[in-house]
Amino acid sequence: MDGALIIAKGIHKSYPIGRGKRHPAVKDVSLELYKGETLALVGESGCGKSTLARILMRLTEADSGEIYFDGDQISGLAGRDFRPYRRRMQMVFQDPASSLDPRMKVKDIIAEPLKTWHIFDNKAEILERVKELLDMVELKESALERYPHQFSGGQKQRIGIARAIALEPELLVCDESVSALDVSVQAQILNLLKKLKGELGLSCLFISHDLSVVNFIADRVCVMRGGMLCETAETEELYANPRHEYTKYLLSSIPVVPGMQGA
Amino acid sequence: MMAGLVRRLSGVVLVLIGVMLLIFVMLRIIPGDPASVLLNEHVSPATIEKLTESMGLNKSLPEQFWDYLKGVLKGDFGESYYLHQSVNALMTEAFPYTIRLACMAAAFAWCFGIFSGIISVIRYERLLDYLFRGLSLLGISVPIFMVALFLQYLLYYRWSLVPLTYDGSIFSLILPAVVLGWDSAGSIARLTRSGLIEQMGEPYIDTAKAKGLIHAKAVWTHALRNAILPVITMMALQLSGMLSGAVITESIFGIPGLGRLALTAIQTRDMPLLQGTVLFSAFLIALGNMAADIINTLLDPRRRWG
Amino acid sequence: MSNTLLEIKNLTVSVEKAGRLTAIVKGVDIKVPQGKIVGLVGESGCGKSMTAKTINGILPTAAKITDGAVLWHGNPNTETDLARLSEQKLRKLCGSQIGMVFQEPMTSLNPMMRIGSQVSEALLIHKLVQNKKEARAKTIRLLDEVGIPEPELRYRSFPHELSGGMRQRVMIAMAVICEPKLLIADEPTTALDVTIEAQILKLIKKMCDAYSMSAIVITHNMGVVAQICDYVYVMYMGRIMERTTVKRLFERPLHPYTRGLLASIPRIGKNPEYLQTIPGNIPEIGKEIVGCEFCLRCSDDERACFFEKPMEREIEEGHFVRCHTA
Amino acid sequence: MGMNDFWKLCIKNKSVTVPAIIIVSIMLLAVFAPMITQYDETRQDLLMRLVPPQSGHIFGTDELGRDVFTRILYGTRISLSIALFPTAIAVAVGTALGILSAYFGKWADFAIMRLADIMLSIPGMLLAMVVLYTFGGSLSSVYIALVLMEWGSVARVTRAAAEGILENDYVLAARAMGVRGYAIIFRHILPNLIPSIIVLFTVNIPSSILAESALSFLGIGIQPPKVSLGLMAGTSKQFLFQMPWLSLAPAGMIMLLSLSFNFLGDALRDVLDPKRRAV
Repeated sequence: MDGALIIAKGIHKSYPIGRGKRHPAVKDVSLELYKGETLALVGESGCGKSTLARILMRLTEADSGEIYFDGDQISGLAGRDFRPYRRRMQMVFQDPASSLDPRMKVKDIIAEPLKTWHIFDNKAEILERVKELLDMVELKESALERYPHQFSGGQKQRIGIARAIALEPELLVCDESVSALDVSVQAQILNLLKKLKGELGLSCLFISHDLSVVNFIADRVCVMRGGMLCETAETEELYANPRHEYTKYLLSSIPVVPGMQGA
Repeated sequence: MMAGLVRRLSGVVLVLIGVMLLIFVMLRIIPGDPASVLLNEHVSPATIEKLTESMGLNKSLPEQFWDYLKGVLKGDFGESYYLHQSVNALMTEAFPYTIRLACMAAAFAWCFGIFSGIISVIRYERLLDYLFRGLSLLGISVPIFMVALFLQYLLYYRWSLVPLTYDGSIFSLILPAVVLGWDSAGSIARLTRSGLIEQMGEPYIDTAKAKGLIHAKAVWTHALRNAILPVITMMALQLSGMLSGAVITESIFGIPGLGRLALTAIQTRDMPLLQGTVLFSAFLIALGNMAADIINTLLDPRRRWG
Repeated sequence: MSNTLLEIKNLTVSVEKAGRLTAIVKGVDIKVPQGKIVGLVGESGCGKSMTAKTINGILPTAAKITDGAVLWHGNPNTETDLARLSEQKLRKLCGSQIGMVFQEPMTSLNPMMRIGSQVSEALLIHKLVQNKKEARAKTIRLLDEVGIPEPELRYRSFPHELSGGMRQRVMIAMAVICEPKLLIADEPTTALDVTIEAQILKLIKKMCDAYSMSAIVITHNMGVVAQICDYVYVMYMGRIMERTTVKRLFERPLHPYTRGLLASIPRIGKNPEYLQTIPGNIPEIGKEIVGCEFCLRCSDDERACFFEKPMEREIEEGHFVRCHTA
Repeated sequence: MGMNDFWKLCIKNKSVTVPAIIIVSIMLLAVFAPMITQYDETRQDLLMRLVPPQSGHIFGTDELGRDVFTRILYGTRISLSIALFPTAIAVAVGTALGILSAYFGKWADFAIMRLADIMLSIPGMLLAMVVLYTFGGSLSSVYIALVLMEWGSVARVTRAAAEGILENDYVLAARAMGVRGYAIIFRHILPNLIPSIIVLFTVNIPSSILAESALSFLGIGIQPPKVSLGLMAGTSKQFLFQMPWLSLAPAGMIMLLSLSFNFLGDALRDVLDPKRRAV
């Protein structure tokens, strides 16, 4: 584990819910994400894990707290100064149907980041790169000219991943990226994410409510509840002997699938 | 709850002041001088001068607006150029006719509209649905004056069931009420129908059917109470629209209401009278909006408890 | 035959899409024994939910039952085909004898109606009580039984005032209030968090035992099947691929699809470097497939699989598989 | 769904093609009016005053001996120009303001929506009267009145639709990618709004046609010598009992036009949002 890619200190975020009352979504959270590791944020719905992820990517602004990206403080930066960091972290979303613009063809969806940052100066090179990306996410070239509604959930997620890695980011944030998928498709996408992380040397922040998925994909796990971090540990350590009461309760509630791995 | 009310009230006041400013400015940016337009050509400049003086048209626009604003807040809408009576008196004299017409028209429109919307969904995609759907489409597509002329021709000339124009009796208001309520009935029917169809697709309707409710009962007891909220908002707007005077209906049937007053105001280029009628109706519409909002908040449990 | 409460025979459901009738459920046979919980498991689009909805007739308007029968043996040695009943009779029978719990607690309750009146509605419709007061008392007792705190207070509250878990308890109370013989649970815990899921599954089991109800549980989660079901039917592309007791399914899954499904589930504790996956994707629904639907993605397929639809065979006692090579 | 899918669905859908054909044929009738009738819409023939419908004059002649059928065709031109141009401007202005208030929110949203409230709290007829008072009865002032009357509701509908689009993850993905504001509006929001803009445009046309015809019927809208269907119905309402066709024929054309556009609007809305049909 070399230096920390993301350091967050004392993050607070609350939403107004009428009559002056505010719902505290994230309460004083501090965490580090090291280069090359997959850190999981796990917890039930409403525990603030998605909000925290969007705060780290500055898609939502925190009420207070500091965020460091690869050593530089990014929490205070104004829009223009922060924009270069946008390239270095990208996101894969939960709902495949809503993560792709229904009006754009696949080749334009994947090319959008490349065009926005003028990575290549002519169309042919962009198309070449898009084809390469499609190949990396195991989609056929025939997908280029088609619209998102012509694909299954799993295929749409692959397109989303291709778009996310187009700018060769250092951090990939997966916000419940497999929760909306069926088991067999989920396994394919998890394998793809693991493969790409290895090949591209990505660090990954994996948000999920499914402890079994987290057990497979994550190196370290942060358990969240009511906007607070209640436990952080290596994956094996956490599952072998969880310390926090809530983690134990979570683990005991999972409906266990009998039978050993791969009958 | 109270905070919400205050916020809404301030919103309404802001809109009303905005309307006054807009109307005031629009009526005064006439190419040429209003007084001369009133007194047409062959009048001596001296008379125009005197008239401009008396109507205070020589002051600067902001000053005029300020005087006007003070007047309106005291409920005085100024003096009518043409009829030489106070606008207030003219309006209070005309309003009762408009109220009677509006209420009868609204009653006709809402009963027919909501009833046909519900029947359309209970008998979904069967004869009755297509019939009512066609009728409501016709309702919003036929020009009001065509309905009036056609019904006058048919009911008065051919079958002589109703008097041609308004003769003071309620009976003579029936035809105008149907004419005025005709397109409102159409839009209420369409909104009720589309709202019900949307609600019928919701999962809680499957729950109701699983409990043993047949389609018609599910529409009546479950879908209707959810679909009625937007319909109430439309009804409030329609009523306040009708209360601000139905220009066409009142002029065809000779009903001396606010609509006809507005028409005479435009025909005689009477600025204060026109301004008075427009502001009065804007006030009614704002009131209607607020009433609809309050009723919806009370009816919808999710909003009532904040 | 005697202790089978419900028997679905060769059920085929088709949906009208762009003028063409495409079959979603293709010749499904399901038996629900008295007092047993049957699991219907499969991935989205396999037709499991559609099959369940044919029982109490809440199919979406675009779907039609084009073949087969849904035989209901409510009272002993009578047999009614629910698929052929008129809407009136169907609602009368199903409303009181079949309860249903839905997937989305957030939207399965009427937001404009108090909880109490929604739960007691079935009692009044089927006249199982004399008056409203008795209905109210029965409802409050049941709300308490399903674990809702302060049932008198909750009787008058609205759905938006309850949490997801509480609403699912209300749904269960609503489904059970007429003391039905069969409970259909369509993905009852999919929308819930794992901690609440465990409680709801326990509650469903408790209710089935307390009211000696049989149940059909529709789910895509093998853990849920393992936890509360006695028998299980694995569905793929509108067909039953494998059916047996839950114990035997997890000990020796015979159909390649079931094996692939079980292998691709990440588990707590030791996981391999890469999960074993079923290659390829679920084929287009409309496309006609000559051989076995799974042949393109099957690891141990043979020639026959591509040209001949496999028939259901009983490999072991009570363990049926629709596959040539199993 | 993709843009070409929207068109493919429309072509196949009978309830779209039928009204579309009616509208196009009315347009052709209006444009090629000179070829269809040998009369001129203003030529008076005092010998043939108030002639009942006969071979030469399908709808007879009016009190100045002018052929009613010809005047209906020329009047339809005005109605069509009323239907298309001010509505297009109102939809364009309303859409732009709707998107701005949805995307920027806070102050922009408050200001634009209060302005729309002001417009919508004045009954259409009275707002038109104020405009006609200031600029006098003419085609251009009717244009202005119609734009002022309609942009408010268009802005509200577009704002709600734009907010729906903004909630999608692909907008968030664009922001995460560093796509700038204007690019998000033109590349993501506007294209996804096109189907609802088309429906808005189609639905607002009949209200424009009806509003103009009402104003002209009262004599405060389009002034002679121009020909407007509403004006025709208004001037010949005095002969209602002897010759009802003089008023009801032009009014019938107005009804046919607005009926077809309303029908087309309904059909397009069903194509755009199939969920509305599931019961």
